[in-house]
Amino acid sequence: MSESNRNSPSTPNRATAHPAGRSMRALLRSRTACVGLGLVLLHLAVAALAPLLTSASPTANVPDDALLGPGSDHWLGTDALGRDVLTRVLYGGQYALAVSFAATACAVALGTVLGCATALKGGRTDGALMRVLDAVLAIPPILALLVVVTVLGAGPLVIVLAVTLVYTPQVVRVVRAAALGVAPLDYVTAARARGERTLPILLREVLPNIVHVVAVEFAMRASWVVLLISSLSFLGFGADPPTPDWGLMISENRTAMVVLPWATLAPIIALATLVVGLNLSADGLSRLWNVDRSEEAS
Amino acid sequence: MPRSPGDERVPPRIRRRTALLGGAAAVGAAGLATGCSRTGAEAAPSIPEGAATGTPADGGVLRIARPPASQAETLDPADSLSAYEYLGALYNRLVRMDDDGETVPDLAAEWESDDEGTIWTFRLREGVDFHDGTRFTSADAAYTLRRLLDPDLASPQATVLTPLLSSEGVHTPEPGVLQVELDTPNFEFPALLTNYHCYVVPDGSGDSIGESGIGTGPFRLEEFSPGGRGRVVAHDDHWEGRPVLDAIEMFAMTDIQARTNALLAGQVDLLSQTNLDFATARVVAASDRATIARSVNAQWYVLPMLTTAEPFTDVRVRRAMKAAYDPVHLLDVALQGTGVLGEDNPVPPDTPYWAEHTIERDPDRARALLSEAGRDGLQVDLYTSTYDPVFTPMALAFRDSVADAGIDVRVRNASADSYYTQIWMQRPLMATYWYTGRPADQLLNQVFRSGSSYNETAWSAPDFDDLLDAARSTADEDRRRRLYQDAQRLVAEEGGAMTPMFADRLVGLSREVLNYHESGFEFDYLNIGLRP
Amino acid sequence: MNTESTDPLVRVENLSVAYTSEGTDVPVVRGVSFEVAAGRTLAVVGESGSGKSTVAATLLAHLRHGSRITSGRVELAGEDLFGLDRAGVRRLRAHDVALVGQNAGHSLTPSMRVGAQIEESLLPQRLSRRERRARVLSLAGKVGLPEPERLLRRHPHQLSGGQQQRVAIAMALAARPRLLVLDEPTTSMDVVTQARILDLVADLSRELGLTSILVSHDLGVVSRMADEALVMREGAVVEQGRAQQVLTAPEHPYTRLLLASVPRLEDRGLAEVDQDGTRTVRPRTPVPADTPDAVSLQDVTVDHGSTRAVDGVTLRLRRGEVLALVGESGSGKSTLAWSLAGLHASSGGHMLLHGPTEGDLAATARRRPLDVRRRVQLVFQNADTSLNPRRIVREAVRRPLRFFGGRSRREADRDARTLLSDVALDPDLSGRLPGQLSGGQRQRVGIARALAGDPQVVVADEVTTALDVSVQASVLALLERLREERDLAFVFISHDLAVVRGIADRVAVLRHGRVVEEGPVEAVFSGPNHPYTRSLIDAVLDPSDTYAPGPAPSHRPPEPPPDTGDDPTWHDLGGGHRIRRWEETGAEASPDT
Amino acid sequence: MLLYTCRRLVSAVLTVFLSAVLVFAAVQLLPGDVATQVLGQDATPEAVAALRDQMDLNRPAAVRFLDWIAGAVRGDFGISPVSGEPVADLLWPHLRNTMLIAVSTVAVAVTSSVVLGVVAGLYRDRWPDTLISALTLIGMSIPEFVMATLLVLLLSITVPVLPAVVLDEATAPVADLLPAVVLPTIALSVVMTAYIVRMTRTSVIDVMASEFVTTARLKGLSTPRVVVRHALPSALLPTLNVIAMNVAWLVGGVAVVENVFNYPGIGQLMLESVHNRDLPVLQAIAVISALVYVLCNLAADLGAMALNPRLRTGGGSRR
Repeated sequence: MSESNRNSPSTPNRATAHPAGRSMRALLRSRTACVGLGLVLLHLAVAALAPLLTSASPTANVPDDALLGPGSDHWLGTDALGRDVLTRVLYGGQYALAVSFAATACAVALGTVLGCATALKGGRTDGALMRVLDAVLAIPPILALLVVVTVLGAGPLVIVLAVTLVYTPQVVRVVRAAALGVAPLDYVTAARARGERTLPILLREVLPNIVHVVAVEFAMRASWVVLLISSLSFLGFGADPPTPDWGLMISENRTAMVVLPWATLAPIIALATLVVGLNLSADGLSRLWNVDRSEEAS
Repeated sequence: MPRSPGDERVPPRIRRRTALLGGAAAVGAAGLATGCSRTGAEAAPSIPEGAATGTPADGGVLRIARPPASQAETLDPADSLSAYEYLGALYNRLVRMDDDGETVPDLAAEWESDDEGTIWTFRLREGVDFHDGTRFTSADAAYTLRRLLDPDLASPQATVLTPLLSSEGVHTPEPGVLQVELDTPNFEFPALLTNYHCYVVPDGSGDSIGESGIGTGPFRLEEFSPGGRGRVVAHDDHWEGRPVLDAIEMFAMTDIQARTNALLAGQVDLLSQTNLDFATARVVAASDRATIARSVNAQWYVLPMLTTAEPFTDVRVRRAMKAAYDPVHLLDVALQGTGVLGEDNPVPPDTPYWAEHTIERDPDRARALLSEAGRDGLQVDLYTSTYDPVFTPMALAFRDSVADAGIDVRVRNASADSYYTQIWMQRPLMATYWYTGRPADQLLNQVFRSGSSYNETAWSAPDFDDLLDAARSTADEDRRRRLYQDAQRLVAEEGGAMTPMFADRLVGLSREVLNYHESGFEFDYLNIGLRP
Repeated sequence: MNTESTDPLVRVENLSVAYTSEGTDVPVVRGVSFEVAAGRTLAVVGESGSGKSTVAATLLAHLRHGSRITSGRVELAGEDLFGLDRAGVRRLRAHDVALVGQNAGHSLTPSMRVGAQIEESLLPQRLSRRERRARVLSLAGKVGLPEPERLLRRHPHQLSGGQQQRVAIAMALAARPRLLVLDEPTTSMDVVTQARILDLVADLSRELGLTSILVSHDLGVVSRMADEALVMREGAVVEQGRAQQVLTAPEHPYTRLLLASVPRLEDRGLAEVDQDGTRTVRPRTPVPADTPDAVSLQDVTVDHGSTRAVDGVTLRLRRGEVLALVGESGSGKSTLAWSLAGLHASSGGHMLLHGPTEGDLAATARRRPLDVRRRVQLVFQNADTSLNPRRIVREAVRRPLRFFGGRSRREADRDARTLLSDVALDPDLSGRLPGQLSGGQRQRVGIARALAGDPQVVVADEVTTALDVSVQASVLALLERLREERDLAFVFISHDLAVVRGIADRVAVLRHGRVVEEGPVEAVFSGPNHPYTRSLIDAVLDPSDTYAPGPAPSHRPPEPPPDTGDDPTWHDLGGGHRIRRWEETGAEASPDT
Repeated sequence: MLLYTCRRLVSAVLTVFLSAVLVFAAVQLLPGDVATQVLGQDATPEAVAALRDQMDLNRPAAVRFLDWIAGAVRGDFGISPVSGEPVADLLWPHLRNTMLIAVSTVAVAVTSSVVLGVVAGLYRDRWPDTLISALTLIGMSIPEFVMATLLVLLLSITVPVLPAVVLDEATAPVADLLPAVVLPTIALSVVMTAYIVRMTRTSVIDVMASEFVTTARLKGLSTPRVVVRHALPSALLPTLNVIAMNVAWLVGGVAVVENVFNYPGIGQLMLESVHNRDLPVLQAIAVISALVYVLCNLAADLGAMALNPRLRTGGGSRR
């Protein structure tokens, strides 16, 4: 039997606070989540404000300035086309964030809808869908991605589509597991006993209770997508030059790393901190909300 | 400045799955060369002009990293998927091309034509044996030539030779003499035989040559696996004398970055068919294991406009594009000066038949031309790839410089491996290059003549074709030169190819390598060696 | 170690424990002191959150992660347990103190065979392998595990709950401890199993002369087992003394309240408990015989896949009547209730709703007409999971109001407040989330939600099981009031016969999906009974009973009922009391295999 | 147990079959005629028709699928139109090479990550945990191509102890490839270890907080015994899945690392085939990867059965 006062209703500060304020405060108390979300927000801010942070153009080729080391004009030096490395790194988040977040959002949204629906529906539909998704999961994501991108060309929209295609099944699995955890609970049963339809049950009873799972899933998935998209850029399937994109920059400059370390290291650091931020967010949030992440294997 | 003549190159190998994505990247070659001294925080190590020379050690094994032509590559010289690096080591041609672009003897000691330029007689070198010990005779030479003409074999060189002769015209009056009777007069015929598809193989060896690699060259085959590794060893009885090296090992690597890393890590000694970008070249030159050798004007870069695709069907648009871009900017950004301007003429400067010609950059004229063509604010996609590290910088610099003329270029990156199957001759505008080292006649016929298989701009101009025909059948050298020069001007002014520059190839090689010499398609396998 | 018999074996002095949460210390135990003499049994009694398990754990030198001792000391035979080094703590646990936890299903390692787990406890005794085996076997015999050779090779999940607890006891005894700590050892068991396990522990303690500390919230268990008792509330001791004294003549008002709240078998109606602990039993007014039916069931069967959960049940429920369904888990009582509420389709028989609104209840909720659906409402067992944690109380009640009644949002809000005050909840709580309410409050919200449909019949599924006794009493009183005010018929499902005794008008005992006995509450509790019913009644522990130290009270043999009528299935005892005929075999009443 | 294993086997076969159907269907949907792709722009219509005939493109898709799957079961995946060789001849050596990396990576990653995960879980919130968690976070955040590039720079170029790239072709003897396996293994192990450590840590913490581990501790057992005998079997259960997923990922997803090292594995073959639109090879890779994925999951399930007796006896919970 539970001995602690942790859930005791008499603890005063809990009883009076507004729910939203409460979760905000809880969030602020979780250092992991704070640092993580802070990093992500910082990246978002830098990407959005890049034009204000630097006056240099991220794409102008200045042959006379090629391959400079760090100096007062170019804090992180220039690349082989004479472009300012710092400027390109600052702008670089725009592509990575926009594409990754759009792709993640699509995959998570679609996966959530499918996952909830199949969990509630159950029975043969669920069985069939899960079987098909299993088969999709069995195909290596990178292969599917490469094929889609080769066939349709490497535009941002195509990448969003391809990532959605590849990651939706995995989101479905996680969300379905979470929804299955909620579906047999008595408040859902109560709604079913009232004879409510599936959609209202989903929206009113199930979704609010797995929203935290979805949020953690989003953060986690986004970190994978950021890496995946940078890999695609690295393999030459990502952004078109001269787009300032971290993966592309790493790929463009890595050979010269010995003589020009910052042109490669700066985008690596930018990429890594974003991924660290997303991972910490996922960690912090899941610990805060007690999300079971064992389904996340994929 | 030495010039690089030569024969032909890349497109024949269209189906290769070469290279590297992953790899290298945009970036230009840079400045260290003449006139470009940067005062940046990082002074670049200078790039040596040529390879080290000296007296090499006796023997030794040279390791070459090479891009495979395909997983199905072969040692058959006539095949479109021939493994280029092996050919020069294993075989000889009747004739080859020297550094000045002149045709010089190889297995043919001397040759002459009748006055019409129709009947050519080659007197063959005596006492030459194939690796299997059989004696080389005119039968082998005739067999080689007839094979090239065989439509079933579909050799790329067939498209050049077939209009000139048929296999009935190949005669072997005696074992030491080969006689060729052309269908149409051609005073440039021997030059066409310097092509690397024209290596001589033993009579009747067609079915086995792809694997046996039996030739008369300085090395004989020990091992070869398509798309993989292989090894050739010195042929002691080579007619020019034994080569310096004991053996050469060849490693196929598609990724340009992988090749570079292999060189830097000391796993290989030479990167074949690999033009390093300037930044990488600096890294290599700075390494204590490897260095750079330049092959001057080894390739010309080109932005072919497909004249059969909108909007380049209109000659005004083509002229506008040519007037709009600034080749100096391209040369600076993409090559950092390690090359010379091309002036939209693909024939290398200072080679025989080269036409001097300049094109003025004039954005206003470009605008006017576009407006005349009803193409104000032209928008085009320019395809590029990491196939060659210069493509993307060149494309970006092009994009910069045509902006003044109101042309909006979108650079699209395409996969390197399928670049020559999916993009080349398919997309209206892309970046590509050719190796210099092919005779002007072959170049102009193969790349610009109506209907020719490598006519990458799909340009069709009867007056141009007529000029070429006239030049070939003209016995008088000066007159012939003028005709060829007229043809070049036509290409520059009306054709679809924008040729901004000729570039030096920056070849990565080990500091242990001595006497590396390569120009055009001629690689000196005989004298290359290792430091004692 | 000092083993002088005059000294108490256990001495706890002014013990305070706190845990740190988000930077602040939260006290869990405040200044607790007690002593236990060798050979005696001390019961630590309290409701949830009283700190009783924390105190018990300190005797094994164990604190929960994040907790610490803020003052005081815990001694075993004069040795300060929290002054021990690591090796000392291991020695203590391996030799001197052993624990039997609440839920053996969770406290046995799932991946190890139970024999190995018992044997592990013998390791410190440096026996040969053969000796250990022999000891394990004898221990297994001692705790009454049938077929020990076979059972010991099983994994925990292959044993029944009772067997698991026997294994846990064997494991504890293996160390030959001087002190046995029993933390709610029978809480998760049904009454019959509980009785057997308690008998076993009592016998062994006596036989081995063990000193025990028993933690329990169940005063009946305490009265059965303890020599001395200590009552805790919110971390502090409110009363301590000899068990009999504490249970029969409590001094502290809280103890009195606690005792008064315990429903008793001899109550002839529902006890009303005042804050000061006085209890008044209001005798039940019988429902007039001519009251029309609210629900009638005829040969109802319900299947779960291929297993038949409910097998031909015929019952009727009159308006304003409380019908109790009694049985162990797996008896089919919950399944039947859920079928009534429209959550399972029945597979045979008839289920009809009578009264102002009539309808067929054989269909699942979604297929019932809205007006039928609203007339049968369900209250859930577990108040923690019956409310959506993300929706505030008002929304939980408002939703059915709007769904069934088509009220506007404002009307629904107003009615929700009214309903909340009807279930004696402060309407100001309506803006809270369920997590901010106590268990009792949550259960009231659940009841209010059920009332929102304006039902004729309420199905209450173990609604008080998870509640502390004092809260249970008030919830029962609420249900009784609602029944009177609204003329509601209740199907009240419970395994606790003492609760049933107070609230029900009629009782139906289910076993393996069949009704084995049915009748008015008076008749059933006075007998004669089906042997199964009898075993359930006998297993009820009453805190005011005094149990002689010695063998457990022998179960009364089932009295053969006077043979009435010639129904081949039923003995009809008149007055609606009937008993299913049974075979005279011992198997009938032994669930603990 | 046998029944369960059989059921899992059947479902595994079904999944692979479904994947094959999906892959085949997807390939049919690709724009562009394979024959034209192969022959190039200048192909004569007759040549295209002949190749279509040779490649059986004129028969209905369903028939071709059945033929193909029948061949695949026998290990015959058809002929690669690009290289003209049997797909199987290309596939097996590459698969073998990737398995070399995969097996060594799994061996390294699983051992190190289980050890590290257990240490982190046991020393929760103390310095070993903080250190391990920080390292895994970094490991997860650096893309494997960066890790690979850095390793080459460090261990091949600056200090030339290991080969930077693989010079051998796919069919080289295993012994020749071994030195080349080291760097890819390190690069992949770092990433894989990071993921497994995190899962192990979480599950160790959960299990260590469970009642049965507390009970074992309160029995006075030594910590190693508690960890190894009581906690680990349960703690490793969720880890098994992660390991299985990672192994599957290794086979399908090492393309990037193989690319950096020029390693002749399945990833490299995949990249080449994507570029050349060598569809038969791609189909074969997809199906083989699906098979590996399914086998890994099967192995994980069987492993779970070994660790969890409840699964072994058909899951009958009688509480």
